[in-house]
Amino acid sequence: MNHIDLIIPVIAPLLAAAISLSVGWRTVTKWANSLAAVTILGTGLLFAFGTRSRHVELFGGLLRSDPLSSLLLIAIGAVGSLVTVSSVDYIERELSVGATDRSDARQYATLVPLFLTTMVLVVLSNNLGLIWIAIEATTITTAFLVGHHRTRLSLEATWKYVVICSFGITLAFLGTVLLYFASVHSGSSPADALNLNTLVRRAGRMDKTVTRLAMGMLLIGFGTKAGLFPFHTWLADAHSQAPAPISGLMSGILLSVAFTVVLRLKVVGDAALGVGYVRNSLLIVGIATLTIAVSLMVSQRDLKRLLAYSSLEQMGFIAVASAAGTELAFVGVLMVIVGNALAKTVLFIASGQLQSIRHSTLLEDLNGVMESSRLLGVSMMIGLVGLVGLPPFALFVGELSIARAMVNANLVLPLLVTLLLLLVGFVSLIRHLGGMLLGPRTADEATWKARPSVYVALTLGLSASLFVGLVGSPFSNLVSSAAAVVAR
Amino acid sequence: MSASEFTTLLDLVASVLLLSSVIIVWRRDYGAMIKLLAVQGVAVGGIPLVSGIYLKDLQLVVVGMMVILLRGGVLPWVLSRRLADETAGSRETKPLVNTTSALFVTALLVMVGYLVTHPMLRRASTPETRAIPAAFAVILIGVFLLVSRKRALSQGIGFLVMDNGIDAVAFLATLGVPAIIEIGASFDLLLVLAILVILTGRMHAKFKDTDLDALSELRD
Amino acid sequence: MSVPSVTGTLVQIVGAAAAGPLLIGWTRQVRAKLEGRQGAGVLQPYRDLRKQFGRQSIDPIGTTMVFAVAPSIMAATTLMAAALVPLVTVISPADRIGDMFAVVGLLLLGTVSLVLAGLDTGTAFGGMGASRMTTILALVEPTLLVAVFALSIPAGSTNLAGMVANAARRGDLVLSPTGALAVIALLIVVLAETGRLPFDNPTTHLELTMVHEAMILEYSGPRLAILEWSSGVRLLVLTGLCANLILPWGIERGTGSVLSLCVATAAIALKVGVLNGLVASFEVVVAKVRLFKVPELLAGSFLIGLLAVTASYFVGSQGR
Amino acid sequence: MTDLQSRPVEAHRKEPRGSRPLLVGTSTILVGGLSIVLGIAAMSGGIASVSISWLLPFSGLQFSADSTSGLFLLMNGAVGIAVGTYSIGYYRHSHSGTFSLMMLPLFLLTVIAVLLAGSVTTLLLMWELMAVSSMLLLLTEYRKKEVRDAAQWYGALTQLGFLAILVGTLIMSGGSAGVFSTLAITSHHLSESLRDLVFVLTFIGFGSKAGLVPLHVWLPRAHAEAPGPVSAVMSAVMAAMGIYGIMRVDLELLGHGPRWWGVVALSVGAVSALYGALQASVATDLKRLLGYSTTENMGIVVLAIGMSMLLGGYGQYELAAVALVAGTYQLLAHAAFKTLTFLAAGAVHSATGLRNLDLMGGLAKRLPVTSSMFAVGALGASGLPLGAGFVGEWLLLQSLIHSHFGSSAPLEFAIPVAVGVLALTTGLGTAAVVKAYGVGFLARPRSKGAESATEVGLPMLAGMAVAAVGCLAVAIAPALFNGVLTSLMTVLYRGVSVSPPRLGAILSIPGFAGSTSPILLAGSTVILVVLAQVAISSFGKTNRLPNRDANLWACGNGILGERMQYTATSFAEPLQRVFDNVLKPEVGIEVTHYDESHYLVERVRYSRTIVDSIEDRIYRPVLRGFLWGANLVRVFHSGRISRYLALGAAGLFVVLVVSH
Repeated sequence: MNHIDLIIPVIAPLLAAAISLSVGWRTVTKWANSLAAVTILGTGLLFAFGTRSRHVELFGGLLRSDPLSSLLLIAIGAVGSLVTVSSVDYIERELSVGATDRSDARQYATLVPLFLTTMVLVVLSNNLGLIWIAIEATTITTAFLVGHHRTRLSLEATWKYVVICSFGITLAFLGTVLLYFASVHSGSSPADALNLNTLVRRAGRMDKTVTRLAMGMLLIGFGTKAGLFPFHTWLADAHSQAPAPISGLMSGILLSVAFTVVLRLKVVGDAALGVGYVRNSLLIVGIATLTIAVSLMVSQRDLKRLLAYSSLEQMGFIAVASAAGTELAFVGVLMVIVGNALAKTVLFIASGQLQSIRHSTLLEDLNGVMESSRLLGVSMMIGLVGLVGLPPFALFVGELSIARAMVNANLVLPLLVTLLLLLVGFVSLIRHLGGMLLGPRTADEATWKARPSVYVALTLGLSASLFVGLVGSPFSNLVSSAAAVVAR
Repeated sequence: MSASEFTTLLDLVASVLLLSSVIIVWRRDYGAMIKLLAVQGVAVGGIPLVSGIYLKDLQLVVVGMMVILLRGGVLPWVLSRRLADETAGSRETKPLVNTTSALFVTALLVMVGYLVTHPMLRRASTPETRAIPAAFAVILIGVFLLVSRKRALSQGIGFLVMDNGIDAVAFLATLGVPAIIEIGASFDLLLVLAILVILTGRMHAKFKDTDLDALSELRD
Repeated sequence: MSVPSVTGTLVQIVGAAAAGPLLIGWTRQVRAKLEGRQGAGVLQPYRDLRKQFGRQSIDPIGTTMVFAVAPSIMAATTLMAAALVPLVTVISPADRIGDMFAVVGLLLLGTVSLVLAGLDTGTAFGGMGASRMTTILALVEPTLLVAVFALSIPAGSTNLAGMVANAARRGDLVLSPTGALAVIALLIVVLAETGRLPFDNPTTHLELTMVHEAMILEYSGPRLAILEWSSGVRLLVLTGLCANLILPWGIERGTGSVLSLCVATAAIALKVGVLNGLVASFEVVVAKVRLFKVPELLAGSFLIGLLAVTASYFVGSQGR
Repeated sequence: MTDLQSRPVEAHRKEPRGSRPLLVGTSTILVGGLSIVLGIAAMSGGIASVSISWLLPFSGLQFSADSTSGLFLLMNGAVGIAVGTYSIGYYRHSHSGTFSLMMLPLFLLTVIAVLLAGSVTTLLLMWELMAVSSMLLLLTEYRKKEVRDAAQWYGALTQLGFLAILVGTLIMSGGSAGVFSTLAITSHHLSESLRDLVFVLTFIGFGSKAGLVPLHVWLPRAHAEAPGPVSAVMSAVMAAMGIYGIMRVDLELLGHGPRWWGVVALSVGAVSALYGALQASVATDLKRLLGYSTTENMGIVVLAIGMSMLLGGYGQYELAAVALVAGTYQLLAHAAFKTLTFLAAGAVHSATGLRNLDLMGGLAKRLPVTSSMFAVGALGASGLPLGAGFVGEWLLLQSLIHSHFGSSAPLEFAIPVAVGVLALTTGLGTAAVVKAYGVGFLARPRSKGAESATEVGLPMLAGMAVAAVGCLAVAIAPALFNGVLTSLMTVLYRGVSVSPPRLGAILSIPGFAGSTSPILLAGSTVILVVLAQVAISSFGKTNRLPNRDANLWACGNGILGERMQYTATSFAEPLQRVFDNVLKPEVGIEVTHYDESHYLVERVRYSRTIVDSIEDRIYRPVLRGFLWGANLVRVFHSGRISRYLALGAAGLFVVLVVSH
């Protein structure tokens, strides 16, 4: 049976991009972009909770949909919707103060749905080569979004972003080639030698040394895009210089999408090499990432960089968690992904508002938020609570599940190290953000008013996180079956 | 084409690959580097072309032509367009590592390339796979260029050398990944290079220089 | 609750209450004689009390209830202690009401009320005395408890009657390492608690040295009388307790006859008299230590008490 | 301690704020009532276990209650009712945010939920919710920097504690959701080393909530900076939750462990008690003083628990029960008197705007009811007879005195040291409350704020009265709690039949000599005091001279000024000098010379501040270490792309090497 509907979430944003490219920044563009994101969300929900089988394929296995990809489609759609809605306000505000011009607005409106397309493609691809192409394409589509402001700093950030990411991703291509070599030599037909299912099936017969080399390259290569050590260095710069909604998209979802590629590869690696190799690599890379992230959070002075490093921290955390490899661990990982996506998007959207008012992202300039706007302050406060892993939000459930899984997998020592590092991150976040939100206001200004759309986005994001964190089914069933896809 | 001719041709290709990389490390003149890059690109494309002719596989021949067009023509051309606008000089003036050391490192990298690829040779020893160490060394030399050069343009060159190496490995090891992926990857590469070139242009406009050491304002 | 036991308790309370001032007079007289003075006679404290009771009560401006009630609390806690401590009899019905901890606590309560009264006046003297007294009492308590602890281990009880009865039964407790060490510690603490030299000079009014007197500087008339009387009774009760722990001979142990009560009373009078005579002689030869040397002294006695406990574990463990 | 300048009287600044305080107060009382009802039900074994699988994804919630929960529920409820009544009046004057106001009943609800938790994951969720809600309560006056600092410290240490509990309990449950009823059995199958790890982790975690040294540093700050009712619940209820955790997990679920567990608990308790008492005795901020007193009392409780574990380890279950009852009783007493003293301190703050004892004085005349309430609480805190703290300490001393550890020489030394520590703690604790009451409430006012104070309103007084009744009940009627404590024993000493100490009119311990009777002691002392008063006044009568008012003796120098009074600082100076080595006060001497000559001194400025030396010695170096390490990472991330690429290349090489 042909499931042509799999390409809907790929096509919809492409159409939106085409519209934006052709008509520029207009009302129809704004609607089209939001609609495209909502379509992704809708198809995700449909694939996840619809009546048909949850595992389907298209184009001979080039694309497929399973619970994991459905979950990520939902996440992309949700974050994308929040971002496209709040982008309207963001761009309008920039246009009104002359921070951007109409052609850049057109570029922005074109690239955002393209970016969504590439992420959807990563999620839906079942072919390692295609995944690689799509991941590299996320760099291409976001390069000019990061450089949207055309300032010296954003140029610097873009350059680093493109060069470091391409470097890392190129290594992943090398890994892909090597894996292809191993796969072909184990008897796969060249046509579907890179099909993930084939890879898993053939894993036992693949050359160990080559596969080890390939897995190593793939891990650090795709790890680049997930912000993992040693290619994490682009992340903070890009996230802090990108327009706030784009930071939200990148921090909230792009990293996680890239990370699920690592998860899918882990299945191949485990099948080919036994659990030790990938597990140890993930532990080392994860703890290194965590250490770096929290170290840079401790005395951070820039709000957006702080949030970026917090994403890095979460990525390190879920890398360590994935080492446990059980279904419960992946449940935790996915809950962290979801919780982080929602909280981070909310905080980035809100920080975009702050930035556009105070024209700075330095924490010292952003003081007294609660005094200036109670609503913004409270939503950031709740976002903060959600971000640091306190209940009743999704991240808490994630951390709890991960802790359970790691104890179960006899990874108590890494768990303790990880939690201590997370504690440093926790303290840094409440210290910096708490001070920013609650501290006295030095700027002399009237109370702020943001557009209702922003508040809608904030409220929706927070309530979704609350719902996911507190109430079980049907969402938790989806998460369970998504976790089962990559679990041993 | 006989088997021995085929082997000779592949050996030639491998030598060209390796030699061009070494000379790129040696030279500091961008113009020369870009020309060498074009030569290297042709050599990479030569692998599937030669194999295609040898195996009488039309698809491989087409792929080879495409690769030669892209890596030997389009990409160097994009870079040289950039070079034409460069006013800060057409030489890499102050690399992080001086030429002598760089050559020494290159020698080391070639050895590493051989060591790393050793297991692949053990697995299947064909004329193609025997050339893999050279291709692998090219990758490592590309990485070295990327790390040790400070100007924006030479980073682009390093990146391309590395990518050439990977593509060469792909062709040598498996006669190329499936065509759709090869096409997609090449398209990606082209776009990345285009972006880099555009960014170099913007950088030039902003900083009047493309020394990447100037790019260290974003830090904690 | 038998008649003899109740009688014994009553004798204790009344006797202590009556003889407290006498004891003060006695120690003063001993000191005077040793210092080569004539002395005012052992009955002088009674004459002082009569005079004070006849005077008008004065309320210093700005003081509160605390100031007015403190002497009464002092008196009440002292009397309670007199009832609980086995001076004459070990079969007192009051014994079950409070053990050594209760006695220590009650005495402390009296001291605390006095400290508060000193603070209540709001004078520099009152505050100074209160501050110094608080420092001393904070340090005295551990020593006291550890010493009691040491003595209670061989007895298997913290109730004083049990401890004294045990001492009487064994007869040689004071000669055992535990007993000797504990009693030394206890004696030092009693001196501190009752404000004797070398901790406090009971006769001084020099602001640099006084502790107890500084707190009660604002008192006069009946309240002062009550306070003076209480401190006499306190001295009696505590030294009486020490005496009975060292030499429990003669104490009423349940025969209940009038004769044995009389003997017990006479014995305790003798013991307290001799002990206080010794204390007074001791006071003649020592000088008051500097306030900040006091902690050293108390730390020393704490250590002695601790040694006593340890000794009791190792020596006394066979006996249990 | 730090703020010597008088704060403006903010308390009266805001207008009454309508019915909202009434609403909050009433709902708090209702939650308190609910807690009591649940507590009674749990005590009588009437709560069936409930499991809710659709909440908390992947773990589900599980509730159950036994008498341990019941006891704490009752305590929580009683405190809730007192605080709820009080807050009706308090929030009418305060300028706190409405949001945190609403958190008060919610916080108590989370406490109830913690107590009802019947599985590890439920406990963890509720514990964290409790932390969040208490954090928001603490942030009531978030505009003050000290409040934000306190919240930071609290957040960091409570999270540290949570993580320790998380790992500890999960190891115990083997990563499962861990229903308590099965855990009690399965936890015995864990290996020795894992059980030790569980103990250490959970003890750290729960200990941080109870404010045990060295994880106490948040406590004096938080308790000082929170509003009065919040400090009261944090100290009386939340600190006790740390003890609940230790009882539930380390005593009940984990069961008997090696003897060193008891020694650890004993030592940590002793150190905390002593350190808390010492810091309290030299503190000058009233609420900070009370905060340190919480550490002191929790230390005593943990000391008792440790003693109980140790005695149990040596098979002396009767005495183990005595020690445990002692700890529990001390906990009850602490809840009563600390609620009272914190509420009174809140009333003082609300009436005067002051927390610094050095600026108070004369409040006994101006706030007569509040002052006497504080006196009742302070008496309880001192541990003297007639006070609420006496019974617990008496029981604890009994268990110490009667214990006997056969051949273990170190323990034979440890016990007398514990007695000495306990006694020194009592002495210092007494000094602290004497200072608080004597300097803060007696004598003459030392500042404008204290001078112009007027008595607080009826709801606040009523709230304090409820707590005072609790204090009295604990002090003189231990018989009331006999049943409660007995049923507690049956849970914690499963399978061992012990007869707990009898808490009647006369306290005694079955099988051991020694008794005391708080009620008779109190009764006779009060009667004697009355008699003595009558005696004094009747002597005055016979002379027919009425009492006369007279000026204080000022050495003939006229009227005494307020500045001539002893302050809290000067009062504690001798003690501080004695414990210089532990307290390590920061001394600053600043000498100003005349311009003309270096030998002539114009002015000498001497300052001496007491800091928390543990904070200084342990936390600062650790923080410095962290910052140093973080800085290394920061320096590496210099912004140079060549360095970043080199890092990536290094990663590539590592992969190449590792793959062979």
